[in-house]
Amino acid sequence: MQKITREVLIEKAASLLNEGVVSGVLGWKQGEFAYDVTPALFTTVDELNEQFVWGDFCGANFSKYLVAHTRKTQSKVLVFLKPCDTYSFNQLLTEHRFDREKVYAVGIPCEGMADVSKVKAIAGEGITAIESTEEGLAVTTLYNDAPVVIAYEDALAERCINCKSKKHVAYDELIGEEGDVLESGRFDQVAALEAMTPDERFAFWQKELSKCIRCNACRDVCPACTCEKCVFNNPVSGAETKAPMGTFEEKMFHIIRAFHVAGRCTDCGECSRVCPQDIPLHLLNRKFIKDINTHYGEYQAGAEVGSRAPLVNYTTNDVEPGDVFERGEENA
Amino acid sequence: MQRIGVFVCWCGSNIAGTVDVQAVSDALKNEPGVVFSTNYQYMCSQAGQNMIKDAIKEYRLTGIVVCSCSPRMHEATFRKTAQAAGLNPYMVEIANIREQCSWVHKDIPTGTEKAIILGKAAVAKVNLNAPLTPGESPVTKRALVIGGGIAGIQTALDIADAGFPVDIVETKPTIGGKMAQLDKTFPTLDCAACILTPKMVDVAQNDKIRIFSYSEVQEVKGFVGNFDVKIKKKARYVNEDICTGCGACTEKCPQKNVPNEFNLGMDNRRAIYIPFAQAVPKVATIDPNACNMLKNGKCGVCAKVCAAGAIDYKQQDQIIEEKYGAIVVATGFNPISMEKFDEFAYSQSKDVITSLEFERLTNAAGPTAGKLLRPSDLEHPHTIVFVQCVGSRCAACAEKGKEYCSKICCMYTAKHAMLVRDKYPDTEVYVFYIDVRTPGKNFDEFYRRAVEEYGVHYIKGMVGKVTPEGKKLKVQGSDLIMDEQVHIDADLVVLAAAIEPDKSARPLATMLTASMDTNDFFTEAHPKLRPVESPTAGVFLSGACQGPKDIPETVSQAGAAASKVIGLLAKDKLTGNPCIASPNELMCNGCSSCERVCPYGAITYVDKEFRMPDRTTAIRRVAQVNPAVCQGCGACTVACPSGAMDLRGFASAQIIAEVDAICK
Amino acid sequence: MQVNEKKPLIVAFCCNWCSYAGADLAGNNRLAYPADVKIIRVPCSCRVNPMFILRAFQRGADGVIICGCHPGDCHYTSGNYFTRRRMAMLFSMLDYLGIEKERTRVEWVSAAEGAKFAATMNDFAEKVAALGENKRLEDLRCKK
Amino acid sequence: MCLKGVKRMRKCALANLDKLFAAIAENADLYLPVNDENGAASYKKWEEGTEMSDALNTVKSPKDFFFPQSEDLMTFKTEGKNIEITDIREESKDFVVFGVRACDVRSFDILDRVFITDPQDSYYASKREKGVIVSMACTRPTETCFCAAFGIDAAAPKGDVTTWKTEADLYLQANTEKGEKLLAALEALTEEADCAAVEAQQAKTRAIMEKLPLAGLDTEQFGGGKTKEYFDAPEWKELSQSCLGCGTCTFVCPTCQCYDIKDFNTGRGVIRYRCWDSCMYSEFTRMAHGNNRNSQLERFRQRFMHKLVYYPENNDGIFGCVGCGRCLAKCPISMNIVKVMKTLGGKKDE
Repeated sequence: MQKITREVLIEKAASLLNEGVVSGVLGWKQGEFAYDVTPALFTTVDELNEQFVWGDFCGANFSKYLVAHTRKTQSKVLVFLKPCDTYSFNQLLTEHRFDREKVYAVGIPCEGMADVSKVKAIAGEGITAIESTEEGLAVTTLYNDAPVVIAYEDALAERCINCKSKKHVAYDELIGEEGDVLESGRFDQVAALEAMTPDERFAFWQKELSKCIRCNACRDVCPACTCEKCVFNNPVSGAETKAPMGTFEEKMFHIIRAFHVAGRCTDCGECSRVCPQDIPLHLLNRKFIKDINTHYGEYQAGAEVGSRAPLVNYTTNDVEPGDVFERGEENA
Repeated sequence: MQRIGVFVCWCGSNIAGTVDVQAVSDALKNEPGVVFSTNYQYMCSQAGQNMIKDAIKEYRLTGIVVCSCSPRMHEATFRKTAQAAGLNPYMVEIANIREQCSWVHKDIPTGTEKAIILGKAAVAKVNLNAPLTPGESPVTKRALVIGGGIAGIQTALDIADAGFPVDIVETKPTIGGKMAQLDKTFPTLDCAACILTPKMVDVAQNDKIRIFSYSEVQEVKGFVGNFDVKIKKKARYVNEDICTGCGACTEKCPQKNVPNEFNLGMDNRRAIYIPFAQAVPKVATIDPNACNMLKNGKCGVCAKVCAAGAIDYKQQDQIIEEKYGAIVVATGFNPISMEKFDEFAYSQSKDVITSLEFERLTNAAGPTAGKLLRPSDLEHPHTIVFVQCVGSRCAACAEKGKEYCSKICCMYTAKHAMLVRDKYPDTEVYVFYIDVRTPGKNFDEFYRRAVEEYGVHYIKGMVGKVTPEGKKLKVQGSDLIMDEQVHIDADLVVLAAAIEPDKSARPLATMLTASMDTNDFFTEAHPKLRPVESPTAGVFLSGACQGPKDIPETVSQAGAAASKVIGLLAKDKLTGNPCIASPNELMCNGCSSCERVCPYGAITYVDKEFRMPDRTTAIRRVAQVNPAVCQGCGACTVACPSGAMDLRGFASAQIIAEVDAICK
Repeated sequence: MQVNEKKPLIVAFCCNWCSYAGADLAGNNRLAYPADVKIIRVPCSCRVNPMFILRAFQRGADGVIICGCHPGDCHYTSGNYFTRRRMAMLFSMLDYLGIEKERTRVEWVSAAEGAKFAATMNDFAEKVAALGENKRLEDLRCKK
Repeated sequence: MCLKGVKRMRKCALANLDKLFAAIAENADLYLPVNDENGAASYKKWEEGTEMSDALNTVKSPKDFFFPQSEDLMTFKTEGKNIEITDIREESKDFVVFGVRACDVRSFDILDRVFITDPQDSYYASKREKGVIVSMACTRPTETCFCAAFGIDAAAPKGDVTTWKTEADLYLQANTEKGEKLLAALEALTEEADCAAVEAQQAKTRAIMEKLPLAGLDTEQFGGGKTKEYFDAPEWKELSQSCLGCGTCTFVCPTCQCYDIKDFNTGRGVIRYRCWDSCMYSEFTRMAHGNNRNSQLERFRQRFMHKLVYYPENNDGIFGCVGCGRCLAKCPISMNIVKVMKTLGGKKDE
């Protein structure tokens, strides 16, 4: 359950709008159901009062929207950033992807976001209302007489269970209290896969990646994927495809995508959140992050603006590619 | 669609012995784009080359593939052949069917099959080749030398000697650098001033050389042959053109207690000063932090005593903009700070000094007028301990010292020890060392003289602690050969402090986009074969900015750098390699990934207005490659996530075509 | 006897300055290695895009090896340092996906190491042959 | 008889379901929804031991069986100056798709009008001929369901055979000749039944349908002839502003039918194939002159205008949406056709 209320955020946004500091507010807009929330640009206080929401389903990371948005306007936009969003924000700044002068960033604390699929799996079909209570999410459905109460820890998204940081690494203003960088078990699943035999790993990924429908949602939501033109859309790149034509191209797409964001991925987890087939895409990105941390020293993309991503960097005594395998085996 | 000619060479029996050349030329005839295919005994012979030229004309070929020996052997030959027949030389590809086929495979079917595949790959590539033209850029015939120490001085003199104008930028009020502070020089023991100051005068009198002293480089733009540099000439509050260097002002200035940098703070100078007698330019400089007139408008003595009327309290910093064809970095070195080495009591006792301070103590122009007196009480020291490798070769103490060997300390310590024993035979001298490294002409002989003739006590081992006690310094060390603890009551302890690059080097490297190693020494273009060039074209390295060096080595490197500069400036135009990176601006994200992997600093960014796919316009940051600087390695093409960066001559599509042809 | 057995196909990306010259030296010295190895010349090992490697596997390669100058000896000073990081990461990822790690290799071969080039190719070809056909990164359409 | 135009109702005890499946699988490939370990359902080929999912619907629609995401059309091979063209379509066996929900059943009507009307798409048509659709009535519709808005009765799906799963039995009823044939082959495993249990279930389902949050969704405002009214509506800007331009909605949609034809050079020849395309993609229908819909607003508008206006205009007023709710559940930013309908339609009330 979020500690900061919707009203506090509206008040902040309204005052900045009224003062003319910003001309718009990037925030979450209530949808049809209790859990569906759409990123939206609010330009008036009335809109904010009517439709702005802040709660346990506001997972969307707005950082990427700033790329297109700051190009369109000369005035400032207010953006609400959860701690994990601030890493994407910084990484985009490092890569000169938007004009910092046009953004007023308000950091807001986050207690973790609910995973809609988990809620649906527990509460069942026909969700008509969800209320945040002390005990957890009280879910009213068409098929249950009384609301089903789901404890927050049971509803929490994987990326939030393994939250890497409650600390905001960028903001103009912070609402609420600043948190800390956390120790998380986010690499445990990667380690578990590494410990498998190659055959098991192959079977695992074959099963997962064959579900891919190449909708590109993972790419299109990814704050690291802001290419003006993606290689997979570019007929001259030699990699353009529109459909997963067989098992090779499923892998090709995901390997290259993970490689292109390697060292730049902040592990925000949006890719896995939006995947319609629930492929654990974060396990690909985290493999690179884990490898980078192991072999080139701890590196958190977006922790600071201007840091040099590990794959555009080197030391003269880096590990040899062949030795990476061997170390992997020792760990296994 | 290309019209490709294929020429399969027999190389006598070198190729034809293991490859069925007829089968190869027949097989390649049917490849897409191929309109002509033949084979011949020696393609590189005059007859073979004529065959190619004739075919280019007769079949209106737009590209050719030569299946022959390694491109490292005859690519240039066949490119010239093509050019002679009116074909762009970069429309030639070589399939290496000798070194990488006929010579390493035994039987004809295998060799033939592989030769055909290599030929197909070359044809696939040529299908995507585009004519390339090397870019040309003019050369500004003037060099900039950054740093006016012995390295910069020598480089400037050599360049000027070849007839090219040179500017020296020096941050201090005078040129001369560290060498000007030294007393004697090893291994010949001639006095530093005696050999340096004539060179300084040469510089001052050379009409090809301009000296910007008390100045620093503020901005560098451009590229090899065409650098635009902004130099900030700091206000010295004295008109350089008028000042005669008579020194009247420096005698009358009432502000007497300013620590004298030239003597490392061991004595004082005035607020208006000339660093030393032989300074070049010999003009006074007012220290704005010490001058009462500048600080609160009270005084003005120097202006009153200056007969020439050179004092100008209103002088402002001045920005000089100049174009250069080449830049030489000669920013030199400094001893590292001894503050963190508590064990040697440097901060606790005035009688623990660095070797450079020792140089000043023994120098006739130094604070003691050359008499060896210890700083605390100006008494003659009878026991001196020299400690080597303070902060050098110090892998375990990286936070305060350096991992590398500072290279010069063994020799100058031997020199100091010898000089002390020579002048003051009553003084006992001890040297603690890890190793004595003396590889240089007459160096080891020099060191042995110190031990054998002058009786310097060399102790292999490190000093653990120096404790000031009364008038003495208790030195506690270990003798590794005798395997015992050593205790010495010393009067003076001299620390051979590690040397490090000057602090100005790092920001300068950023300005120059020249690479540095982790110790902030400039990196050479190739450690063995291009030791005086930076990977950034047009930037050259002279002296200790590249690594620790003694004077002979510095001077020879300075000359080498000068000769490289002269070679560059002698050209009217630079012709580039056309196989360079080129970005597609429409796809470029401006993310800086390419810039970060470019070893040459060839990539810069500009903000440009673009019409976006949705018909709006947007200002986007996009990469630009300087064709005069790019060397065509291709690192950027892989760093670029969008594939906007491609490499001419080795384009992604070309390599993919080769892969496809091979894997068919 | 083994006539019908498919021979392994190996793509070797060699940098122009060291490894390609090393391969030439192997040729000069007549040091044999399997004809299954096909070399593609690139200016520097850092020109090799992961996409080229995957493309080779897609099209039927059974092994891909990248050869460059020894670290510290790069003609372009730092190119192979980037290669080393990129390939360490890429190959580790392929291994993570269950693709046999013996199918990929990075080897530093100088212009003077003709013997090393031949020995490396012999060894690599042998290891790849032992694995058999590349099934895990193949594109069946390319076999039609 | 309980359902209009239907001859007879049969039933099969749930305990015998496996036998029923086995019997179907004897003559045809049988596909049915199966849960994965996360509880997400997708169609899988039945084999001994396969358990049918109880999920309301599959993540991807059964559209794939007739119009797969990618489909090889032909190959070209060149030999010198000769070119050889081969039709390489895979001739499918007879197959049965089991458990298709009412919304998805309707989607085939919509696809048929595109692919089977002249000029006929022979790839699609041949699969339609080979495939038998066995539908299943819904019992637990969920909040994202709005099939009723398009006149679909979730309790009485169409298809070649309709089935109802009650606590103890599976009720089956044939609607077409193909369906009759299938049921006839299953005669031994089923028995004659009355409609009481089915009717009770239908009443219950229909009562729930009325309580669904999207129950009152109004389609009156849309349909053919409304192009001018909506095309330049200012609301598109706000509706499309957060759209990522991904293809999720399109690819989970049972009625989206756009495809691209592409060539793949295998090195030995060229395979010409077609694959789904999405009007949400920036590269969609890119031509020599560029794209004809350059902004995401235009692309977004196209998708919804097509479903709500263009398709009905050309197809007797039938909407191009079946209300399955997949896009509502899967859109990464939770923007969907319902929000579009409410926003555009809603302004009329004001």
